Amino acid sequence: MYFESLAAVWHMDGHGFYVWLAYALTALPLVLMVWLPVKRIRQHWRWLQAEQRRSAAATQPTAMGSDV
Amino acid sequence: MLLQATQVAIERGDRRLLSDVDLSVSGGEIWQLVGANGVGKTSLLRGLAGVARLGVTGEIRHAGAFLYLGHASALKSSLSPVDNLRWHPASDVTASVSQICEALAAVNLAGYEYRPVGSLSAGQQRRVALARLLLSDAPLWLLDEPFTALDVAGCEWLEACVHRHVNAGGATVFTSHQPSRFGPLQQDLDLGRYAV
Amino acid sequence: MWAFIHKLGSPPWFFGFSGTLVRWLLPVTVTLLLVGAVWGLLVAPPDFRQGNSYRIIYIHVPAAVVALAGYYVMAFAGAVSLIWRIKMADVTMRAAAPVGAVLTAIALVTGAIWGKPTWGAWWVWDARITSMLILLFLYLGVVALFEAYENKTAAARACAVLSLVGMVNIPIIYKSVDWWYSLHQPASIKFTGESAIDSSMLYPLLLMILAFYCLFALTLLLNMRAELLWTHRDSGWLKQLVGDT
Amino acid sequence: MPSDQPLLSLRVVFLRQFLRHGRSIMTSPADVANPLLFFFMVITLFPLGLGPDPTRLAALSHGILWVVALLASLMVSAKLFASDFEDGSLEQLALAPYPLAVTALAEISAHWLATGFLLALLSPLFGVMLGLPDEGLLTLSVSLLLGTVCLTLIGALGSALTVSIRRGGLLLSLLIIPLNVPVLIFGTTAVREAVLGGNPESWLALLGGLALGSLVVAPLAIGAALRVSLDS
Repeated sequence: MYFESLAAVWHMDGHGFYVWLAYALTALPLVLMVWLPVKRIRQHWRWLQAEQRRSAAATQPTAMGSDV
Repeated sequence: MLLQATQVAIERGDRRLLSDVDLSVSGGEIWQLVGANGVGKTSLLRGLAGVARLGVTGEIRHAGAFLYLGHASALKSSLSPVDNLRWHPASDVTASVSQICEALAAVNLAGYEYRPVGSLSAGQQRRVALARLLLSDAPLWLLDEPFTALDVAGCEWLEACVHRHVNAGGATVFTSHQPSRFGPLQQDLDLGRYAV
Repeated sequence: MWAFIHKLGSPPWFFGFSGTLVRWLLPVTVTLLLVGAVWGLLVAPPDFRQGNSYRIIYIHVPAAVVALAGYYVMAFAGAVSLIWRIKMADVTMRAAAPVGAVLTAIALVTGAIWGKPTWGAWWVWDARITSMLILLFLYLGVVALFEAYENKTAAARACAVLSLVGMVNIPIIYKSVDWWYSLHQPASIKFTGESAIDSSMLYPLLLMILAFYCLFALTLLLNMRAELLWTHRDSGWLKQLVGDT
Repeated sequence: MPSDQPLLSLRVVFLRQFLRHGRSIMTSPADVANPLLFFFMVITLFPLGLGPDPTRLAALSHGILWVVALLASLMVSAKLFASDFEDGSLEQLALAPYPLAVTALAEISAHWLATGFLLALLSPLFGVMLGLPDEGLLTLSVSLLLGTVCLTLIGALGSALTVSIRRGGLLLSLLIIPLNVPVLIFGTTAVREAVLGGNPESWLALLGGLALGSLVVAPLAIGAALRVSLDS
């Protein structure tokens, strides 16, 4: 640990604003870069599951109908 | 056998237009590709000619030279008909000026040999493009909508021209929105059957 | 090796393989990023000339390095797609372009922020920043070209041609920008000088570069999986996979 | 592909395509004059915008001249393959038993003669108008002669990639401008060195190398790009 106190970490001899701004502006797109495709994958997956349930529901009544 | 296409499928992007198209064209035959708008007549013809290669699967074999005339006339509007017809890279046509003038006279364009193509009417431009049929010795013609923009006399001339070509052992594959141009002489390839 | 590449080209196999890989890569990437950031921000000593502002290089340099490498990954996928016509290569190329563009943008923004305390201006036409700007244009060109084509198979081929030409051009661009800069501005403080960097500063930098490579791989795989799920929504293997869960 | 026909030699094919395209350019002199007129007009804007001070204009002239030349080439390259694509000539070229790279290069050569070459020849005139010192005039002309070869080839690649896209104009500049950066740097540096009494030869040699390199690489890429445009 180079810094002595939390305030020193924040201040960084006057460069704190720039350093923290740079890290913040990097963290945001990095999180988005991972989160957005994960969200897309989840959406597609749910769509596929719903599609399968729909097709199952469409075939079931006819199967029952043939039984009766 | 001038053209042999087996199990040809046409895709556009992720969408499949046609699949399992089989077509074999021999000398003396006239084939019309028929089907509703957007079924893929032009796409198939372009695929058969080899203009488009991406998304065309299956086997397409040509036994000899062919002449493809597309929907667009492939004419430079600033050049005269003679200059336009003098060099046709796709079929190695290097006709002499007298041959070109003869062909232009046959399509009823005598007197227009040295005017810029851009100043001619749509029908006249079409006839300049069709004059390529007379200058080529390719046995197979692939024509995309050749009758568009032609008047009655022009249509009759083209029909006679195709008849002559076929009687001499050539073959023609064409698209048209009008059914049965050549009556009993022609065979139809209904693309609706292959549509996906 | 060849069998492995061949297997990568098959979507069902790739989907399973990438799923396992992602599950490993995600915690590894997050750990590397956090450790590297803490080390670079808090543990490493300040630079004797630039003070603490140099700590920005722990994100700027990795982003710049991986953004450049990402272009080569994209162009390589483009070459594979053109030569062997493997669909997965198209998917890779398409997924790599936006990731690379974002990394380039990060390198540009952090570079600009670093410039303010160092040169007193938000934007200075420094050699590295200028090259990054041009790289960003190259990436945006590929992304925009892909979006402009309606036929996505054709779009992938056009982008492959463009990215290959870009790949040939990139070394020339970087070299010419370097010469241009050194001709016009005698060396002032450079971002990363040729001077030997102390190991106490170097190790966190190497760690962060590794972390960004992992991040690139992770986001690439995630984007590819999302793309595959959609384009193969009618395939049997995917339906079975969904049905099993 | 027609296989039983005798193939013409590629040189003959190149020459015919070159003459055909050249003749069609010559029939519309406005197309040739437009980039020159554009160059002339934009050059006029700089003294109006920066003030008439000759020393300041002279100091900026090499950069201005080169940037405007780049913009002029950008403007004309958008149209390079547009008419071929629309009127169906490109389909026929693609069906021809000759590589598209050769026929496309023939058209590009004719295009370059009518635009880049003329611009390079006339550039000393514009240089004088902006107060470029006399030592730089010859270098300006030579650098543009070599540089426009690259600019035209890269522009042709952009045109080939975007010709099938509606509203491809802005996209074209996005594709082309980053690729043109080295050409601009080498060209302006050569002229600057000539004015400052350095050695412009090495920079001109670099430009020549770029021109040769793009003559080898670009036609292949352009051929592939034109095929993609036909396929889409």
